[in-house]
Amino acid sequence: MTCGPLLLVAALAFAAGIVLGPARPRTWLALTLAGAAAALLAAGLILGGGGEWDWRGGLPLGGERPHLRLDGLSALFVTLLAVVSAAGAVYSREYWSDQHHPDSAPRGRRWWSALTLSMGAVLLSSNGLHFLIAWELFTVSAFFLITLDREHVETRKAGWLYLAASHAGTLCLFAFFASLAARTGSWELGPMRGHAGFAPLFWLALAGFGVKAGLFPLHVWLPSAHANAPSHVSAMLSGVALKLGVYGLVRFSGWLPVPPSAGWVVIGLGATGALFGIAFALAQNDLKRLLAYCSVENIGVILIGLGAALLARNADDAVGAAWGRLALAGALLHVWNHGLFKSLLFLGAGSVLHATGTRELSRLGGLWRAMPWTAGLFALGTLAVAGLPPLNGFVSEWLVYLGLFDAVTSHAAAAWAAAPAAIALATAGALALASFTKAGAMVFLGAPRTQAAEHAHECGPWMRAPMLALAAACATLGLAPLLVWPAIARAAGVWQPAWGLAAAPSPLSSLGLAPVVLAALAAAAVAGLWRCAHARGLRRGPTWDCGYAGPTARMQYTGGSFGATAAGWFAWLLRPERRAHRLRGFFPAEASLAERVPETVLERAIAPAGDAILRLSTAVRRLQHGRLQAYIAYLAVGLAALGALVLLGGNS
Amino acid sequence: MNSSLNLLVGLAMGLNLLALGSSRLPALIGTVAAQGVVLGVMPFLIETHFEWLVALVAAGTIIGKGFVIPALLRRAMRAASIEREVEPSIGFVPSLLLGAGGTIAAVALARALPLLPEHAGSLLVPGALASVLTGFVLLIGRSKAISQVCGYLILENGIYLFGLLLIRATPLLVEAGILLDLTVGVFVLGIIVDRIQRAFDSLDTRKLTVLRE
Amino acid sequence: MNALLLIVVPLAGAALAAVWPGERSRPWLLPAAGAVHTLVAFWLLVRPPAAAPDAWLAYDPLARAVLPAVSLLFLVCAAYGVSYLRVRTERPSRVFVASLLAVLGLLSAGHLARHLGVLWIATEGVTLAAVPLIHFNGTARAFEATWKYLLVGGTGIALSLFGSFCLGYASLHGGGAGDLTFTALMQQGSELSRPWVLSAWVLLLVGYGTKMGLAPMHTWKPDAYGEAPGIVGALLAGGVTTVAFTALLRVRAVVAAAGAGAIADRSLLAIGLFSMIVAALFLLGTRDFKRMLAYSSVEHMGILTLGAALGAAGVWAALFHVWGNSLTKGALFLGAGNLHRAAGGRTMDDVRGMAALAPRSAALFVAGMFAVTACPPFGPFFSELRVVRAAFDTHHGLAAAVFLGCLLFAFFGLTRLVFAIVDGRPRAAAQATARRFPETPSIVLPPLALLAFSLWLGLATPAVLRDTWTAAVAQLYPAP
Amino acid sequence: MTAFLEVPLRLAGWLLLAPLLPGIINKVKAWVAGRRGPPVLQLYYDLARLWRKGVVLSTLASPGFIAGPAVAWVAVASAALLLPLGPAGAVVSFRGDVLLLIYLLALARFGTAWAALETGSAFEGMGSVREVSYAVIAEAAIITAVLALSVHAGSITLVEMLTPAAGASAALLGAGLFTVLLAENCRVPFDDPNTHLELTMVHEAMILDHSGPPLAAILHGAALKLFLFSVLLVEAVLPVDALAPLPSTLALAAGVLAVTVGVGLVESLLARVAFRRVPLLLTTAFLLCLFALLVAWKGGAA
Repeated sequence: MTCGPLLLVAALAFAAGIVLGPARPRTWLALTLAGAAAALLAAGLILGGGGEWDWRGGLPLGGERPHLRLDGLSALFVTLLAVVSAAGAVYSREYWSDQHHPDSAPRGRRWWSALTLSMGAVLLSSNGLHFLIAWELFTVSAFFLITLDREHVETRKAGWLYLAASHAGTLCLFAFFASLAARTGSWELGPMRGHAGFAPLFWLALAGFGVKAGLFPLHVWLPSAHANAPSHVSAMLSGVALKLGVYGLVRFSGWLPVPPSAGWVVIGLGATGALFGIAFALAQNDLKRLLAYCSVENIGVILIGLGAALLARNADDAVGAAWGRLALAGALLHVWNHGLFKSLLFLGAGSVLHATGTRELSRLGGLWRAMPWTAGLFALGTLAVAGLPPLNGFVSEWLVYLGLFDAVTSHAAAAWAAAPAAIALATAGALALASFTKAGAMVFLGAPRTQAAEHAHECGPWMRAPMLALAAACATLGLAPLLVWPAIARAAGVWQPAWGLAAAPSPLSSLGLAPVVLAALAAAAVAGLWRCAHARGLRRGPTWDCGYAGPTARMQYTGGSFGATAAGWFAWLLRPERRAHRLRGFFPAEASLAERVPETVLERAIAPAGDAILRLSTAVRRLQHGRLQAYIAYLAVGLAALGALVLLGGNS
Repeated sequence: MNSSLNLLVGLAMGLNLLALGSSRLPALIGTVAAQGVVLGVMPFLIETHFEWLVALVAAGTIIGKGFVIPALLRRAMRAASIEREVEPSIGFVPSLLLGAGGTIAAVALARALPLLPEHAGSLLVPGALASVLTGFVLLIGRSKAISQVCGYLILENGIYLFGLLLIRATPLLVEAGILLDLTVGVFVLGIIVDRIQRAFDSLDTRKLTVLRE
Repeated sequence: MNALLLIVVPLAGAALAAVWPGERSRPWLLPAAGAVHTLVAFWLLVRPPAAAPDAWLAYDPLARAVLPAVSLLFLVCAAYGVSYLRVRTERPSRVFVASLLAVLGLLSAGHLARHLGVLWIATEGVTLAAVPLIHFNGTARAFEATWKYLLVGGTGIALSLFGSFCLGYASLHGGGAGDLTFTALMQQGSELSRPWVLSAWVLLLVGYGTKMGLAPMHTWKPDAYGEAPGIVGALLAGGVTTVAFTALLRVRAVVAAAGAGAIADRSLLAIGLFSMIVAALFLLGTRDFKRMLAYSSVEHMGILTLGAALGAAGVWAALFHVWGNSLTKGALFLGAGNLHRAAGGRTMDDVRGMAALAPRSAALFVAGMFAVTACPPFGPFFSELRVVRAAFDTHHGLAAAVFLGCLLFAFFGLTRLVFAIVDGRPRAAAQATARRFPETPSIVLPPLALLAFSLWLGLATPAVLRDTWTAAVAQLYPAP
Repeated sequence: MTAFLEVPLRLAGWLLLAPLLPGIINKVKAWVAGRRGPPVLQLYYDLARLWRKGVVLSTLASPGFIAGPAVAWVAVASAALLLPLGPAGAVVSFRGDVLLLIYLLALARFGTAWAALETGSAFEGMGSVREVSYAVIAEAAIITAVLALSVHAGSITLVEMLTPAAGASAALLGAGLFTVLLAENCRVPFDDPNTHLELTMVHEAMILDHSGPPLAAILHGAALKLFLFSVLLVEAVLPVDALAPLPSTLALAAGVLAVTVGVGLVESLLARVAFRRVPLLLTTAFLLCLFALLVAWKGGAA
């Protein structure tokens, strides 16, 4: 079929982008769009027409003949990659323009192409060695994109943390692929469910891919990286890069056998991740950090679905197949949905940052007047991320719910995992609603809290267009989920062949027009109420606020106090640090209250361990004190030790 | 002849202890030189009938270890005009005890290693081990460059002692190469010592601790 | 064409350099001799000469598997050396050029040596010939470094001689006629007296391990690499160490033939992992980027040793890694030399913002850093991945875990230090120095070439190299 | 054909009956307090008046200020349509409709909270924070209750879930859902609908700045929500359609009336709890639903 040429075109376009990008912005943009379109088309062919594209190269690369494979599962992710990459490329033209960033913008274009290309290679390559190569290239190019702006120490620190964490993950993958190759005798990848002996390898994969996916306890790098990266990069990272971690988990849990406990562990990790991630999000004061933590939550949602599917696969009966398929479909659909609305939100945050120069909720406010487009689109993204009908977030979460509920009602053993997961999912959903009411309201509603917010300006067409496109995609997926069902089913079929064939599950088809109707009714009601209000005569006046005479912008409710109530229930986890300078005496001087929510896992768990190792290193380095006699003594000691090892070790 | 050879080996071992105990550089150098001469004589005792090659080795050893190198060391010492105390970082008594213990351990250890009939009862192996240990003790326990060079020489002597076991079997090339390398090595050591003296106007390697973590 | 040219040509060049009158033209002897050497090495790699089994010097598969890498490294370093010596006119180049060529000649001899004694003589010769190179700068620090290098190295070399004697006596005791060629020793096999073989193995492992710079015998390395010019560091790290490594491989084969292979592998595994752990701990804390390279070299020696302990597949990976390490480390050393000159400093406390001062060298250094930390698609990635796979093949899962952990911490240390000196705002004083040493192509291209070689080695490993490595493994693991 | 007729009829029923409930509650409170109290139809009069009034819009408010109430009202109304009515069953019914219902209520909450935050008033901020925060635990309780129902009925379609009585777990479930009802509709002890201290308001605080038709929409939506919850509670606990159509309808009506009166009694006998105690109360409701779930699980397993 024609997938090959299309993918070749895409690859060439992005490769050319690497070369031409720095010098020729327009050509680069055209190339990126063309490449994305070609990749999208190829993926569409697979998802629509079924089948898979499989290609083996002639000349070996690194000692292995290339083996590319585009099947339903990888096509699903390729689609997302193409869309977000194109959107980010268009966005960056204005957001990270050459006149504002003369030195880093060209670099940024080059690395953007490299990132897209390597991500595509990860998704296509079906050879362990090449998978690792593409994976590491993707990691490194993402690092250089995060640290495009090397001026700020914060950014550099965030970049290093990302690089370090990713490398830890990559080394787990070294072990994973190496031991897989040691067992199969070749680097070739593919379905090998038969070998029950491979099951333990799943844990290595979980660790390796989990770091990249931002799995809850391994997410430590995520918030700072996503917050400090340029916003179009954050969109790419959060929208696609995390999903590659998910891809790895789905791909290899589909190809390899998994231990029986895998499903329980994954669903448990997902549930805790969803709950804790969003709890952290609610407590943030930095808009982009909030979005980043919300990504942790959504990854949790996806993992809940995957975990349920794994449990169903192990249960291995017809009933299990039914609900497992629903959960898996929900997870896969959520991969798309989260990719779309999170990119939308990050781009929106980017245009806020671009307009006001700050990400702090406590410095924003009232932006809707200055930037109505951004406000509207961000609000739409807010609805979607909160999982509210009639937008796409709801559909996928709903499918996951269905899977969990069916698991419970079918009285399967998995119910003991499914019921708590469902409760956690609901709680996380409510928390997400709270967090994004906070985010949207603090940024766009009320009165501007600072000069910067007051003099904000709407973003230009280059930044608006991609946001519009993403919003349209969110709306489409939300209103007509049936359109994409075949694609999802096909992907699910790749993961578990028996599950793919069936038609759309009855609920989805019967949900049918409900979202459309709902949207129509809502629109009608809004219009009606609007017209009626105008008909009755509409007067503008200052906020009444129970007749308070002189309200100022600083009297508004702040993000901190907004989060305080619900986040307070998680204080045992968040450990907020507050430095209060209270009012004292009759004529008090100024008072202050500074609050900060640390990245608990990083600062309470990992940092101490790191310090311990550094102390050890300092102790060891003291041995290199420059005294020659001691050096020769070391030599003698080494001689003695080896002698003991060899002569007394015995013959084994 | 084995007995007389053993006598010499014992003498060399005694010289080891002497080196460990000597508190002044000239004495130390003298001891090393004496040991070199003793080692040089040994080949004649091993080879019953006269052979040119062996004679050459022996002569080379005597000249090199016995005279050239000690001369170099003395020259370095004079050039650096350093005081003659050895300044041990491991005291003399501990060093002596270490050396003695080492010697005993060497004898014990040598029993574990099988020997060819013609070498049975020879003290060469324990002697070699003892000298190597002594060399290590000097290298670790003395702070002055020259005394360390002496320690290194005693180490080499130990290895040479062991080499005598092979002198008949192994081709000359090895021996010659070794001899050459030893002399060159120590020669370069001498030069270095000379340079160090110019750089630091002292031969105290305790001062050589700039390079460190 | 005769393999002995590999030894003769450089030594002749050394002699010529010693008497060459022209101070300006002398450095050109380096690339000249290097080119001839590389030509011969690769020509004979493609068209291997027939070697008599009892020859003392022969270009056998193991030599072919390693020596061309050293030769390539030397050629590039020589090209770099010409421009380097041009900026260092205050130091006389006679001794430098001569001993550099002598080192090359003796290195080749060491690689070609199939006789215990010859091998030892060559190694000792390299040790001595490198002395003038290390104190080329003539500073007090250089003298100190040289002194430590010589005394620690000398002790090590003495022990390896002791070990060689023990092995010799083992063969004598086993009824051997005193023929110390490795072929003969391996043929003797289990007749070798076990106690002597084992003690020989310990002594040789420590002795040649000192030359390789395995912990805890690595103490001379940071000083020597730190004080020597970058080009010398490159040759020490990428060339001298390989002789000691191949020596260990040859000896291990003999020990294995004597039936103590398991013990040998166990000790190799132990010392390899120990070196990696020590190196990782040092890398986490060191603040000097030239010493950092030394510790990184200790780490990679540990990787080689580990590979050697992991059976045939492991040795294959180790030979692969010798190439990757030599080329990549060479690039890093040359780049570090550029940065050192341009910044006028060596620690992250007084070097900052090299990306602004010396952009090309800084970029090279970062790229080399990624390459040396096993980031694809450079050579080391492939070889280290193969080491991991070999570990799993031989059911050394724990060793693989420790290995990967050390790689991780080494990565932390390297990235921390490298980005600290590359990023940030450069000092005013440094800007003046940087202007004095502009980034001419002649100092940027050689490291770039080395990186390119490393890339090419990783992505498209030539079949002839693979075959040679396989042949070398076959030579070390003869089919029973 | 019948559907086209049935939908408007039901909708009309829901919309027209809803404002009755607050009136009844107030009447009950008045009786208990020994006052005559406002007429039962008071809310109808209020709505009619508000509908005719003009709108005062804060200068800070965006169109969302008016869109929010509209969306909320639509969400609640369509949620009501999903709910089956005893023997009559539901007009729209599909697997998982119960989840859609829950999320529609969440959408309504979002609409009102968003609209409240439009004005930048601290009071309304407080109100919306409390609304969305308490909903977190309430949501957990509701989903647990739904789990209990679905386990018991072995289905996740409202019609099938609600028709059989919840059996053994009915009492627990009833108690839990009643508490959630009080919380979700901002009744005592969670909130005092007719307090006069803004600092202690939840729902009332959110609508301080609303006026005219939008306020009417909000008030009517609130009444509708209360109605919806009481019907849900009754159907979840009582075996209403085990009976013949007429009696079951009567039973349903009686049940709703009882719930309303119950709310009224609670409001007149209890005082509003301190805000920091609210989570405790809600958690209790959650635990009640959880026990109900466990009981249902055991019952189903047996």
